[in-house]
Amino acid sequence: MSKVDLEAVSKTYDKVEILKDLDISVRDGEFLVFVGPSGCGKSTALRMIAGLEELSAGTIRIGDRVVNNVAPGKRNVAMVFQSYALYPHKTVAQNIGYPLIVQGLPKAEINRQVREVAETLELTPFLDRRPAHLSGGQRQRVALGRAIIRKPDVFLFDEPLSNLDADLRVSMRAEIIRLRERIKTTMIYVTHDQTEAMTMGDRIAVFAPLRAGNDRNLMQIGTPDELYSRPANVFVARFLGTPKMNIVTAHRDGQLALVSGNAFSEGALPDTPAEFLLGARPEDIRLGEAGAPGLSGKIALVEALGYEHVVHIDTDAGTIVVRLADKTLRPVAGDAVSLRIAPDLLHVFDPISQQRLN
Amino acid sequence: MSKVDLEAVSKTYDKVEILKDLDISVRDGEFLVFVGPSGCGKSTALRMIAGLEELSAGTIRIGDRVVNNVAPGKRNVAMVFQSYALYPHKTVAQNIGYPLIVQGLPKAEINRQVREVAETLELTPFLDRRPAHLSGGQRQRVALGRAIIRKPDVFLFDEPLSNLDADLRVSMRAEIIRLRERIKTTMIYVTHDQTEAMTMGDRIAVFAPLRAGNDRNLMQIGTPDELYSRPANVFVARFLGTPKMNIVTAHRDGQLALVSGNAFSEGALPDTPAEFLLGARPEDIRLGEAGAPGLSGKIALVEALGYEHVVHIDTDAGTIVVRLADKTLRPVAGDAVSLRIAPDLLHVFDPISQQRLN
Amino acid sequence: MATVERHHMSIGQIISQVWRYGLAIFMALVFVFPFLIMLTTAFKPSGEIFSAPPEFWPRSWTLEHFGTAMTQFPFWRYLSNTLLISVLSVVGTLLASPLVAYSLAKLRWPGRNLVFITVLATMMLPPQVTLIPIYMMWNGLGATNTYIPLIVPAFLGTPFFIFLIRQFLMSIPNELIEAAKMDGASEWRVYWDIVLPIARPALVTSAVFQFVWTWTDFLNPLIYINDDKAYTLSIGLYSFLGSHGVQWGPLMAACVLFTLPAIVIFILGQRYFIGGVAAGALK
Amino acid sequence: QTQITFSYLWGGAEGQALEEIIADFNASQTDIVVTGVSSPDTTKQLASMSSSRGAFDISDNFASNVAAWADQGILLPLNDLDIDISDFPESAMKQLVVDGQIYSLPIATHNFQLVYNKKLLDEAGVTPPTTTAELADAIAKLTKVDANGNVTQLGLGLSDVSAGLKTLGYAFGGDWNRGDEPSPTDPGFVEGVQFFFDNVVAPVTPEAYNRFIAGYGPYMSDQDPFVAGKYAMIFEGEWRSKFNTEAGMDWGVVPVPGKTPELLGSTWSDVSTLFIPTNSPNKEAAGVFLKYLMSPPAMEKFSHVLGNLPARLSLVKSAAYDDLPNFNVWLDALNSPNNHGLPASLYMVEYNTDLVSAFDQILQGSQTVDAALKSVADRSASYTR
Amino acid sequence: MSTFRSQHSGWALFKGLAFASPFLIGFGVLYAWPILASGWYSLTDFSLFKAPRFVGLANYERMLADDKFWKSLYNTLYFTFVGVPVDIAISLAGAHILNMKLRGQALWRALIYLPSIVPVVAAGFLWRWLLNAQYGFVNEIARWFGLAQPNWLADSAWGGVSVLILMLWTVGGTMLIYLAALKDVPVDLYEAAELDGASHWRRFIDITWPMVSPVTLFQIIVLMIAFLQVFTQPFVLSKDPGLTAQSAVGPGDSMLTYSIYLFQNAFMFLKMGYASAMAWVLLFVTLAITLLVLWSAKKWVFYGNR
Ligand SMILES: Nc1ncnc2c1ncn2[C@@H]1O[C@H](COP(=O)(O)OP(=O)(O)OP(=O)(O)O)[C@@H](O)[C@H]1O
Ligand SMILES: Nc1ncnc2c1ncn2[C@@H]1O[C@H](COP(=O)(O)OP(=O)(O)OP(=O)(O)O)[C@@H](O)[C@H]1O
Ligand SMILES: [Mg+2]
Ligand SMILES: [Mg+2]
Repeated sequence: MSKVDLEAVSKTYDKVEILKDLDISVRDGEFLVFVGPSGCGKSTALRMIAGLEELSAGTIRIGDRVVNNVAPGKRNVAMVFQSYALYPHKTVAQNIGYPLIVQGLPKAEINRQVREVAETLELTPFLDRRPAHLSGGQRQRVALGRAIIRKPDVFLFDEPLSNLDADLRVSMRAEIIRLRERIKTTMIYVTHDQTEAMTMGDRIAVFAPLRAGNDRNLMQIGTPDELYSRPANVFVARFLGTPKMNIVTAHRDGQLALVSGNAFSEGALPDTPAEFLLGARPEDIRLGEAGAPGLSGKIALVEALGYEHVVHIDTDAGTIVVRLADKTLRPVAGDAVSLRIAPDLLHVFDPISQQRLN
Repeated sequence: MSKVDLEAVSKTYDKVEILKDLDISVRDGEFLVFVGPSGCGKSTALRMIAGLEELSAGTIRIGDRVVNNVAPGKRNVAMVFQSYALYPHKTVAQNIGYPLIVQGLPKAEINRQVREVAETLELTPFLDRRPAHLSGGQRQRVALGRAIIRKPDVFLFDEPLSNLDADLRVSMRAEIIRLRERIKTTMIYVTHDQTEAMTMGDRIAVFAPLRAGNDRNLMQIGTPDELYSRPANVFVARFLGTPKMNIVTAHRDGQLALVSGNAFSEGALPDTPAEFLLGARPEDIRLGEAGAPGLSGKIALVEALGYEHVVHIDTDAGTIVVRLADKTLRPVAGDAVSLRIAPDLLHVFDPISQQRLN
Repeated sequence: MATVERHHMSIGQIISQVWRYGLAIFMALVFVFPFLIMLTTAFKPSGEIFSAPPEFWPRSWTLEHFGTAMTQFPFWRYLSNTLLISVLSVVGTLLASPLVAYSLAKLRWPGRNLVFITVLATMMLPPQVTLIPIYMMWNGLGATNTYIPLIVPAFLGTPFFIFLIRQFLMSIPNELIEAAKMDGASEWRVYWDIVLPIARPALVTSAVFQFVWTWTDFLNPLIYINDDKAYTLSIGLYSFLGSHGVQWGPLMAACVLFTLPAIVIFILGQRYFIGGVAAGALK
Repeated sequence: QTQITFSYLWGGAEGQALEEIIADFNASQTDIVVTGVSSPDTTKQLASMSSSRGAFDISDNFASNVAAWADQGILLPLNDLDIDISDFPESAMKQLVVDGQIYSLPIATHNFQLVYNKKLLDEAGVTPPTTTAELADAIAKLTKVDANGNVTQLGLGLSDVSAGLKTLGYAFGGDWNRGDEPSPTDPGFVEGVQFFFDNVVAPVTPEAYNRFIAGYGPYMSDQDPFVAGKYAMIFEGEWRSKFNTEAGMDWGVVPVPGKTPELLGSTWSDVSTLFIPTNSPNKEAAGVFLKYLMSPPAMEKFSHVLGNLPARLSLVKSAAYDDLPNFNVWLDALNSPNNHGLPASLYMVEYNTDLVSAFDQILQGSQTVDAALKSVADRSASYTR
Repeated sequence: MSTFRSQHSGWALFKGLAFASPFLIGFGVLYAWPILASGWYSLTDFSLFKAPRFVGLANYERMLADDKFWKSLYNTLYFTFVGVPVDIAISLAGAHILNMKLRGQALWRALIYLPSIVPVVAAGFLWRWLLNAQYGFVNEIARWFGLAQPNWLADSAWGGVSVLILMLWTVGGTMLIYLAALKDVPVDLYEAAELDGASHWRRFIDITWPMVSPVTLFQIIVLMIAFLQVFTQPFVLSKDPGLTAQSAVGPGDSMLTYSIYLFQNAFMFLKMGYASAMAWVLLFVTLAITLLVLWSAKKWVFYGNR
């Protein structure tokens, strides 16, 4: 159980910068999630903490020790890989016990600990099987077991659930949450699934790839709630939430936000520049009858999911997506509608820097 | 453009029955979705229609012709495979044109048709590329193009989107819907993604594996709305919708449904036996304060997804999951609550046969 | 701090770099050194070849041995003979082996497993067992002292290549074949249009193998070819030694000339070849 | 015109000489055109004769194969050619006739005598030996070993181990095919082989002996060990005369020393023979050409260019060989009773192979002379007779 | 899965047979018939030129007493049992070297493979030259390092070693196959083990060796067959250049392999019957060793799906 600090960490592969000036402090016992689109360097950052990649610059500290030059085996961190990385020719017991075998613990002691871990993970009946004869969820648990048995200071997870099917993913997610409640160790968890990020993390760090414009990868770090309700920039705003947040260019006209010349907001606006990017979450937009005040549009497509409808509406400002949770409403493609939103639900971003203004 | 009829179709592999007594009539021009858990025989059924698997028993008719013994190439059906099955050594143009090349059409004619198809699928700039140099979505479109160009009577799709990432899946889904609107051919679409099934199909056929108890695979066939609002049995009820429908054992007490001794329904019940399985969709359950009438429970876990909360509530009847679309509610784990539901939203199932009763 | 560390890392990197390349160069040298000797000996004047202790680098270079080799030994004729046999064998291999492999990998028919096991079994059969009867057979057909015994077997499918190509074909998704069938292609068309082009790495590997094997084959030409005009390079080289005593210079020059075409083929095919060798072995 | 092929085992300079003779023949008449082919591998020669239509019409070999091949029916009987064989040495002809049928004709003969390096003998004050005792003495004086035990000069060498040791066997009154049977344990023969081991190999140790041998340059090349002065003496065939002279050596030759004076000049006589395979496509034309090669002028020219002994006794006195120094020592041996030709027998190839293996074991020091030759005797029981 | 249509199961059979026909013919002509024929010849007294004469098991009986037969069998087994493990060990070590981060992979691989494409005849001559006790480079290099300078080609203790060296010069092929196998071992297995603190050696024993074991099995069988049949290498290496006279097959017949002796019997001594019997014995020896290896494989070969 340790804190982990990344200070100005950078990584360059073959002259291509992948990570730049990454500053993250993971608190002792915290569950931090790295999330971001594919290729943005999440795994790279995690692997640098594990010691599997060298740093190009910067410092990584685990507890109070600078570990830049410490071999992976000596950092006392455990990692669960996306592929589980189980030793296919070893039994479950040997897989779980491997870290202890390497340490040269006596056999009896290893057996005892393996049984204990297997017990908590409900793997006891499978101890003599090979990984090939396990289901996906069981393999996942073996990988967890191998990590747990070492009693590491830090747990690292690299998309541990992405190889599982939807149902299993949900139940293994719960399993990790339970595990986490039991052993209060620092955990860093990489995923690109926003549901996982939102539901599991104490805090979330949103990564973006380094492209023209981004001078660093870390877009925002904070609790799930902070990120969803007050995204720091357009990237984070659009990254979290399905359907995505609608972003349109708006003009300020007194207290109203005008979109394509129509008043979109219902009341007093916060401080904004004359022109800005307006963000509206699909569930925040209210659908009114045609002709009512607001942005007018026509329903292009209705996706009925049973418990909700996702309505795609063509407007002069482009397609706006609205989520209707009320099952009793039955919007019909082709209908004309008007759209409005409460001003306190608006997100305002700078059109140039794309940073949040309100 | 043809109807497709499966009559008492069965399939046995190595003495294991996979499909039994499958009766499905696909109407002319209909978009029918096969959905079901992995391994339940969806692909097998589709491949029998394509002629890629033999029937063990039964008859398949395309239009009015029995095709049991017709070679795949002669059925005039086109299929889009999960892996796309693009010819890796041929260019996009050659891939799309291959069915015509095999037919021995003149070169000029093939070129004309390929251009036309490529145009509608926006593939024109890539005609000379090889599949390896295309993105996932582009490959998907090439596979569509190769199917379209034959002007087949029936289109078959076997999980065509499951290899794409989430964003692309959404946009390709829209693409297939648009395609479907343009060419009104009969289509049969296999998926295990319920969102796809719900949003794309005119009708949905829900498959289940043959296990002890199920004497056939087809659990229900109907429009998405029918299936969601009036599932014919527990299997269908739990298969569609996330989170899943809550199913608890209930007793009839006059007009009330008692769950663990508490009145769960708010008003007059439909006809039910004394003991039955009660189904309640997460979004239909209403959360009241502790002590209010209803099933009492304690919040075990709150998954905050930003736009909604999924609340897991421990009750005497097991965990009940409730979806709260109202963002302003902030349920907190540990709170005591009571649960009720409107009787017209209830689903009633026979505890033995698991069939719908109301 | 950061820069210090970067510097520190790169010293470690340099050391590991030196170690890695040092090892690799050492190993490569062990393999290539004899070959270099062959080259330098071929270019050394006769007088220098025998020196004790031996010297690696020629003091003066000469092309004389190549001249001797090419004139005293009908190099061009042997070269074209060997080329003819090798090319025809390659053609035979490419025609026959993939056909059989396709049948064993992608067609479903009763007896297919039995045939596959037979292919595996024949791979293990020592050629000595069949050497004599096959010799008798060709002899009976009057085919000794012709290239027929050297070429025809390739046209009947070589078990090793059947195995290698079959393993490769197993990795081609059935869906590709099914897609082509749905597009209306016949079995032959599927094979020709889809399977063969995709199997190119396996085919190139087989072709390179077959070429090099035929090119360097010794025992078969030794047994079957009697007429010195019909000799292949390896037999020519062997008898060159017999008829000219050991003239190391010309001999090494002849060896160089003999080896070059195989190397060229290898370089041309190596992209596919290396992968293909492994593919055959791994499955 | 008939095209015939003459496939010969010679190559290099000898091959070129043969081509001259072929050219002479082709110029001498118009009916037949002979093409020469140099094909030095005897196995292939044999394989070729097994096919239904042969690759050549006439070829050469050593006499040892004749009996076996005749027995297999692959040699054309040559009695019909009507060649007068009275001029051929009896020691040669007895190797070529099976059951009264001539299967092959001698084109050249060979025997082995003691060739020595004059300079080295003079330096050591040794006179060429005439008895085996003197030979032993000479070997001892002419063998030099350096401080590390490495041999720097060997008193007596063998360029062809098999021929050399067989010759020594005869010199001790032995025979390795006594009574027309394999006799590897014949006492004289064993004694001869033992002599070599005791006097040449054992004193320097087999290890040093073999190390020295391995350092030889190639036989009859610029680095030939005899020319290079590594041997003082060797048992050598008549072809040495030409080679040594061309190499500019100061050399001499004496008959092989004998254990007793009667055994002086004991040698094994080998014959180069010409034959027509039964599968020859043009047997008649081949016969004509064979007859031409057998004619005294052709044979004289042939043996002279090759530096070989002729196979006609009438040529022994020919002045044509005068330009080959010391050649007469070998020529004279043609008429010697100690010149041993072997009868045609079926087992010769296999027997020779076994003898070679046994000699090799002996020189390696891994088997005693008795044991090695005894094992050959054991194997010889299974030879085809 | 299936490209097979039952309504034409006769058609499927026909198609299968038609595509497989080259091999079916080849099997009949080049394998089945010759095997039977050689079985028959092995029971006869037979030269190339005359009709076979039935002699029962005489040829097999003769083998028992034929010390050269035993010598050649011994030499061949010696080459096999020393050569195969050494070949495997060198290949694995070399594959590890090539598997390190090196630029120009294609070049390294080509260099390693180069000896395998040098025709064996040329390689044999080349190595005769290199192993020459006096003018050869091998002893010269040994001299630099103060090592023993054996009399490679003329000392019966070293003749076999010389053949092994020539054969091991071409381990490049095996090495490349191992290299491909190494590249197929998932990197994250090594990473996981590294995180668990496993040393390089442990990672080799616990991950590499089991993961490449199927390849090892394949290699052992292929190499074993090649070693049991070795002909050209010793044939060329033992040919004493410059002497047309016959010589032993290597010093003290140390390079006399089974195949060479078989060849001598068949084509030099014209004992085709005896040679055929030898061929059959080789077939059984190969079979026995292969089965032994396959049987042992159950204990040490690991397949990912089991
Ligand atoms: N060994 C390497 N050599 C060169 N580039 C690399 C290497 N490993 C990763 N990269 C590059 O670094 C970038 C970041 O990779 P990383 O695996 O960290 O992404 P990620 O955020 O984990 O993505 P994903 O969600 O797909 O796993 C990618 O563009 C990748 O191509
Ligand atoms: N060729 C075959 N031989 C034997 N069993 C097979 C074969 N093909 C499929 N099966 C079995 O038939 C069952 C149904 O397979 P099918 O592929 O139709 O399922 P599916 O519903 O498409 O599943 P998924 O969603 O995973 O694609 C599975 O249990 C599978 O194991
Ligand atoms: Mg990653
Ligand atoms: Mg499927």
